[in-house]
Amino acid sequence: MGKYIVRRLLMMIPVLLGVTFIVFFIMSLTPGDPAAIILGDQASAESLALKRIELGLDKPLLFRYATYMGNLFRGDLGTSYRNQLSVAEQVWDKFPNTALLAIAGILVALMIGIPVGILSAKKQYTFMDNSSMVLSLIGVSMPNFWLGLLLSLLFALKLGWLPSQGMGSGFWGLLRSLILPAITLGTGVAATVVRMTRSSMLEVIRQDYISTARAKGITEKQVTNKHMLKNALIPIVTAVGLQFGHLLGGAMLTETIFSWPGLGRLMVDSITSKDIPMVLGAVIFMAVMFSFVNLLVDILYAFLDPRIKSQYKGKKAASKREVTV
Amino acid sequence: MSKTEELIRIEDLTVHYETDDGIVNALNDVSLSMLKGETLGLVGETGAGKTTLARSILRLIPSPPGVIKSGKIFFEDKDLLSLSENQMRAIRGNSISMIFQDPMTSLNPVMSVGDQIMEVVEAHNKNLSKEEMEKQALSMLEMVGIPSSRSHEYPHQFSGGMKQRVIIAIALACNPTLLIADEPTTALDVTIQAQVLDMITALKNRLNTAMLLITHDLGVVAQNCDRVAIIYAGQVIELGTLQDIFKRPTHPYTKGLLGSIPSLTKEVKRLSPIKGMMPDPTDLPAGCKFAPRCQFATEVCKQAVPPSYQVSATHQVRCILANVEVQNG
Amino acid sequence: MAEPLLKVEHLKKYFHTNHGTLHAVDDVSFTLNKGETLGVVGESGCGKSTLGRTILRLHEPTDGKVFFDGKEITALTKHEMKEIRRDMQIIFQDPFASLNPRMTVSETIAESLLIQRLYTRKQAVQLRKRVVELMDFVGLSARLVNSYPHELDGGRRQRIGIARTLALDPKFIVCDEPVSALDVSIQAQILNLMQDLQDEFGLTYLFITHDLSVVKHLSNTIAVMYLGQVVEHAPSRSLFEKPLHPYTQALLSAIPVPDPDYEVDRVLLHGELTSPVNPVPGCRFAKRCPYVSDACRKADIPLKEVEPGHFVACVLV
Amino acid sequence: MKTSEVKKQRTLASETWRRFRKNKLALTGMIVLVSLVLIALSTIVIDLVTDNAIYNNYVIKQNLRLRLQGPSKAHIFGLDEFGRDIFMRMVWAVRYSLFMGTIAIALSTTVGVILGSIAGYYGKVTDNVIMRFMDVLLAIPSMLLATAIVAALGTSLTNVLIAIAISYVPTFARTVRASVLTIKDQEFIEAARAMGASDFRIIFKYILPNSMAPLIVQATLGVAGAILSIAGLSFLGLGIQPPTPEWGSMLSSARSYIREGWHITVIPGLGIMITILALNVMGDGLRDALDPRLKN
Amino acid sequence: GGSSESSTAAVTGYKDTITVGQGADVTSFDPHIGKETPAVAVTNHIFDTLVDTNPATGEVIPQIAEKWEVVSPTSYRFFIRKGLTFHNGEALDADDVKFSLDRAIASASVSYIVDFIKEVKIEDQYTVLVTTKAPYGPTLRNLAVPFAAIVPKDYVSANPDILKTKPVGTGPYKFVSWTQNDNAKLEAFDQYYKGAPQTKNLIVKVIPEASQRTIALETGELDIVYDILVSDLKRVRENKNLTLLEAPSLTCFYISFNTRKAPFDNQLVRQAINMAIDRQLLVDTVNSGTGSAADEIIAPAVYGYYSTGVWEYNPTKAKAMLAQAGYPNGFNATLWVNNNQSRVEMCQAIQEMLREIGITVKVEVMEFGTFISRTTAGEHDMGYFGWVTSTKDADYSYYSLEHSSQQGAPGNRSFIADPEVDRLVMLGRTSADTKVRDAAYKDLAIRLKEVANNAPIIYTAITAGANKKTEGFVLDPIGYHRLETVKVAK
Ligand SMILES: Nc1ncnc2c1ncn2[C@@H]1O[C@H](COP(=O)(O)OP(=O)(O)OP(=O)(O)O)[C@@H](O)[C@H]1O
Ligand SMILES: Nc1ncnc2c1ncn2[C@@H]1O[C@H](COP(=O)(O)OP(=O)(O)OP(=O)(O)O)[C@@H](O)[C@H]1O
Ligand SMILES: [Mg+2]
Ligand SMILES: [Mg+2]
Repeated sequence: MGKYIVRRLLMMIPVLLGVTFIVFFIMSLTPGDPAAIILGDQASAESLALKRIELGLDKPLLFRYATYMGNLFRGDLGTSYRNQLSVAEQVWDKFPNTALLAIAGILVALMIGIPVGILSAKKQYTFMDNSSMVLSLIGVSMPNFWLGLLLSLLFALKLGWLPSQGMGSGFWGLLRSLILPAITLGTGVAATVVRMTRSSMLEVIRQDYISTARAKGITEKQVTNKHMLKNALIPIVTAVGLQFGHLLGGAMLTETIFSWPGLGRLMVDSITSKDIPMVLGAVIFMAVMFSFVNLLVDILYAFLDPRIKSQYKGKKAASKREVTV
Repeated sequence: MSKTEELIRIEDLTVHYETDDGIVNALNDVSLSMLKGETLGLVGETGAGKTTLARSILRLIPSPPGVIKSGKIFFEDKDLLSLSENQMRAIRGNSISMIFQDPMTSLNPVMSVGDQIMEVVEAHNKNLSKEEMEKQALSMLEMVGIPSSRSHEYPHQFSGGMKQRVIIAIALACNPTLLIADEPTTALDVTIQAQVLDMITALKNRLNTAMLLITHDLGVVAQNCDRVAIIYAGQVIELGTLQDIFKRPTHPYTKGLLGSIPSLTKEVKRLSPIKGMMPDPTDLPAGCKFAPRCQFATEVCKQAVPPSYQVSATHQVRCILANVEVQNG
Repeated sequence: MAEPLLKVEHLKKYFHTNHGTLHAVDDVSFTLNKGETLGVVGESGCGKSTLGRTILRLHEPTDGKVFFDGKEITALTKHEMKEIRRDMQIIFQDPFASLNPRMTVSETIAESLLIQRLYTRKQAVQLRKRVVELMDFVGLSARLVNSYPHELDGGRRQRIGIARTLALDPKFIVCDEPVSALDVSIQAQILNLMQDLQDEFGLTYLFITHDLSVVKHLSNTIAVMYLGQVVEHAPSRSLFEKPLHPYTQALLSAIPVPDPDYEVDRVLLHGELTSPVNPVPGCRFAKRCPYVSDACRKADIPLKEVEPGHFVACVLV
Repeated sequence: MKTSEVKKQRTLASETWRRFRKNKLALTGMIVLVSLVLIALSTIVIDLVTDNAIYNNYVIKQNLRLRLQGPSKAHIFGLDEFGRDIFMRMVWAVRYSLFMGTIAIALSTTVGVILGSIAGYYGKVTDNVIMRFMDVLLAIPSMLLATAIVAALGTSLTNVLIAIAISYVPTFARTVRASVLTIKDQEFIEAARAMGASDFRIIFKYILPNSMAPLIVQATLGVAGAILSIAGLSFLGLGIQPPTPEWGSMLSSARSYIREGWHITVIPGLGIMITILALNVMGDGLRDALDPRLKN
Repeated sequence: GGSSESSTAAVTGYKDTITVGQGADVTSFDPHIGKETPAVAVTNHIFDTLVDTNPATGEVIPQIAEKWEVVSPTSYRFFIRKGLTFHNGEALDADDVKFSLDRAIASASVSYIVDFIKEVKIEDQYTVLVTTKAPYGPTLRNLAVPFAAIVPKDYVSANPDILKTKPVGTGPYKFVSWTQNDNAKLEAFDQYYKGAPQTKNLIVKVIPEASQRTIALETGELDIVYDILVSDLKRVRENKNLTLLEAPSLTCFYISFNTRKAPFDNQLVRQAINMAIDRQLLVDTVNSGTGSAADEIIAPAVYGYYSTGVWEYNPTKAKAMLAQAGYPNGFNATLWVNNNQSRVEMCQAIQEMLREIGITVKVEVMEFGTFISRTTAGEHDMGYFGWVTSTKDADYSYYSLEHSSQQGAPGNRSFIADPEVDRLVMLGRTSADTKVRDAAYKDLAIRLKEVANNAPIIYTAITAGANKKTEGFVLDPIGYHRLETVKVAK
């Protein structure tokens, strides 16, 4: 397992190189002049020129990329164009907030998604099934910024139950301020989880080992919990892992609506202000996190699925599939 | 057939699957009974309704789409079809247990084999202590020839034959009086099949368990059963002892089956197969289900389902030719 | 009239896997005469299919030579190989997986003719005529031309597979368990069909199966494989009357015979077939063999001709 | 017997359609979509015939003095923040919302299919290079990637399309690759190779047609996702440019008036939701209809 | 000034914290770098400048300099208030003043505000002499701009980057903490020379979504909100718990025609467009009745404003003028704007008005950086700009926007090069005599209306919403505020 993790970590390197290059390249395509962005529209020509030299913008693209990568390997993500602060620090500063929001969103999604998914699979083609499928479809179909606006109108303004924006302090304050953004973020994912759970459960329900379990004379509850759910969970974990990775970066809209001081907003701000070092730093960080979450999911997998665990352990089991993959 | 020895009696069982493509008539008025300790072979081709019959006994028909339309299943003087779900659960795995066709998929891949055996022990022996349960599970494992030290391993760590042994251990863990084995060796190689069948027979004799052995391999039946039922399109068309079926096959379908198998013992230049194929179970012919393929079929066959004729004390045949034979003989 | 059509010399096919080198076919040699049938039997995973595919160069052999009609096909270029494929064909086990589900019966059969440029798209009328003719050969009713495989039963699907193969008028066909997925009554129909075709076109079969009764019924000679190697190779009658290799003996004794009065002394084997990854030298069967001795574990045991045409690889004989 | 003979003549497409039709929800979704396509086409025709007269006088025509007026008999969906008729704008917007999503997905499907099938079929180094590149794209959250691309290339219809298309390529490449991998080892591929078929023929005649099912489903759901992404970009101010009516930008520009009149945000929001809902139910229905495992 | 001893924060009945909401975060706490309004809105409280302007009257008043004298048209002497200390305890003297101004001049971000200065000379510990490169009318007003902040020399010399994150000044509030993208926290500086601020804590929160800011104000999460969304003005105005504060701003929004490109090189076309825009309608509708129609590119609150009268709205006449100019069927053109919702909305409305006279305008929205650099390069047909006369002196805008030497990046994006305009701009710029300047700016206004290189659209109002319980809050047209006199009842 240790070896596997090391191999996966090594495999991240080319991916990250690719990510940096692509983002670097895309950002350099932007016609705007970073100097002008930093100094604003009332700056003089000389100061603009000076700023450009200071930023190294007079050098060719590849040279700048090489310099950047050189610094990166020394752990230096550079300083932001906009506020001239260390990128790494800012990213580290914002990341926990986004992670918190993403985790809360995923929790919401799981808490709604899994029970509803199970119920609708077990009661396939009933009213319950149809209505939860329709509801979950509505969930995925709703633009989430729209949902966010409607939620804060209702719960913050009309009812005054929850804060409309920002991140509260103290445990309860934080929790209260987390609810609306987490629901906004979680709804779309919940719908995906419902659908995932349902189809994965339906898949499992058809399996022979479920019949075997029933033939043992154990209760239906035991069949569901011990046999169906544990097996159905495996594909759900992948889906959720992937979603989580995307939530980390995809929380941009939610963070904007609820003034949540996270990485997503930092990135939108940086992209629109062409703060290249900031965007690069944040994206690299995101990509690392994304790969990391995927790795975690794979490890979690091994705990859920002993077949995979023994693969990592390098035991025999020369299945045909393993050979071709 | 003395009543005292009768273990299970199925009467006029009819099962349908109500699918989008129409109603699948999987079982049509099947009647069958088994004695304590005997092995009954149930033989038929794909789709004949073997699995459906087996599952009906345990009331494990996937529903929807499966529906038990009518019939009765008497087991130890109770009609299984009228029991509550709780009462039924007490019977499953306890007095009636079942082995499914494919050992590769019949075990839960994420649960250790020991736990899977434990589970059935636990379900039916609530008064035992944890240790006792574990002991019983391990002894079951040893009984099917797997060292108990491997009880914490997972199904994928076992070969096909060993998985089937584990499944047998689960099935026999509570000393059932009836074991239903649905093609227990079809997925295995012949040498392994021999091992597994040998073991099942030995254990079954030791525990005095009756067995319903489902298969499509007449060889397996000939080597392992006391009596045979041939099922075609959801109907038992011939029922008898081994000698009845193999030496005196009466139904044209049974004859055709025996003629289709290349023989190891005799030199046969050409096989004599049955022509045509199984009818569509959503669209069964009105009369004898085999009539469209039968070389002896007459207009009478196509009109009404022939009744079962008692050819001898042990031998029943659902064919009007048998009636002729009975009258002649 | 024994004219060799196929000659296989020291054929090897190794797969490289994460766990080591898998010797799927390990040094197999034999000769097959025109118009005859060689049955290949063995347990699941012993390398039967791989042997058949390597002979057809669907897998590139790791080592060894295959001569077909006097030509060394293992040395042919891709283009030359395409030519010769017309003469060497294959029928697969799974009648569903071996048909393209998106092609109708006639498309499937015509496909081989189009690929080999025996007809062009413009000759639609002739092509169709030929397709119907082939369908008739294999006993498929002409009204099924536009059916899709999923609408047909297993027996008919297998007939399509045979028709597709016959379309090219091959001399040699590898039959990879063509009947094991079928019910006995259908199986008998197909076996009869294959016999008829062999008689009519003088086909040569390499017939792969794990069903010994089928192999006995069809084959002139039989090769018994165990973990990538041929352990016994003999004329059909000779093998069944006097099996020499302990594995063959066990195999034969394990077959359930549909006769309640038939009695045999079961040779029950212990353990199961393992995977042929990095095999140790010596007899591959040594682990399960009731007669194993030290001699078995020293080096690979070569095939010995004990009687004319009867080869066996065992230290005991 | 008669009926089963009729059944035999069914093509795969009609078989699918037969199953699909049974799913009332999916059918409704399809009807909604077909109506939307018809609406889009008819507005295009109207524009061509009237030389944009309707467009100029009803769709983009402002009436600032009546801005934000609620629904009435004359304007059933009310007027927007420039006093434009929301109903007309909704109708004229269909083509952008629907077709942009479709075009973007068509683009990424094409590229994804090519990359995925090459990677899956040839395997080894080719596979590795292509899939690592996809991993790179996948490691950047798609919304972020799209935002960066639009920010870089500038906000225009084409750039938004390109951005969305690029961000969806990895999904399709992966889907196609996965199904190619499962199909490529099947015996009918081997049969084709035994007949001497070329790689090209095998990919296009055997592998791709058989991987269509997951692809079609993925594409349907992809269009839905793309419409949402376009709306999201519009929300960040990077979407379609005014005064072109497009639901996403209507919604995002209306969001500051969310409390002035419900109609102005709710209607475009519902428009998006219903379209996506229709696409999703249809995608689900297609999945069920195409999934061979659900076949009895 | 308030009572020097006791801090009113202790007075019961008032909250000890004011919470303010704004749309963007502080870019930098270094006053010589962070010059965007959201940054200044915070740093403004931390730093003082030599002089200040009265938010209500616009007149220049003392701050760090308790008085000053104009020695000559090019030199000013400032007398520094004695006994001032920075938040870290350092005493403020002439050294710090010279250091700060020199630092501002050297800063790429803000030098344009102070680069008229030739030299800052220390005359004694509490006197500095500022000499300018040329006679420069707006000198005092420029020195009142927060970018000319006075920072502690020793503290900053030790670490030139320190102010970015740990600002120390002499202002009424001390820096406490900053959570990026979330909030900045300040605490009252008890030794402030005017006495400690009324409220102990000041928190400035960042809420980018404008409608959410209003909601937060309504729910009481915020006490003061800057820049109320135009569409929310009515709501705030009508809410009995809130006060809406409005004042004319120093900002003018205008369209710049690229006079280098046809057909905008044609004065008649430019005038026609000016005439086709119904400015009052825009104010009444798109702007929800706030602000007013513009006639100049500087706002009435700016020194040097002369009203030439808003362009008459007359589409028929405009159409005729177009025909006269040779475009009877109109033409196609683009109007560029950066991605700011209210600017885009304004452009959309204008787009429609121009369509009425046959000009098909394509509104292209671009990200700010792109917008600036492409308009700087003169790639646009028309651009929609906003300009704040942050010195409250006409020169600041006229020189940058109208002088031929300032084409492109400095601000002249209509690329006008009119000798008469140039002459009048320089006259106003180099004279310290208000009468001369007044006359020059009047003539300039008249000339500019004729040239019509720009189409002034509206003067925005500066708005803020405050809780009714907020006392002492005065709106400053400049857009950023000092809240030291503000307190909020419980
Ligand atoms: N879940 C189901 N839904 C619909 N039809 C079913 C279902 N299960 C079985 N059937 C149909 O019922 C008939 C009997 O099936 P059954 O599985 O009992 O046959 P079998 O004799 O066990 O066949 P096999 O040898 O293939 O296992 C078949 O036509 C089959 O297609
Ligand atoms: N493409 C491949 N890559 C790696 N290993 C393979 C491949 N094909 C087959 N093998 C392995 O080679 C061995 C022989 O396989 P093969 O399919 O030839 O067996 P078989 O005798 O045909 O078995 P069966 O009766 O199950 O069809 C097996 O262990 C199999 O896992
Ligand atoms: Mg079955
Ligand atoms: Mg095989």
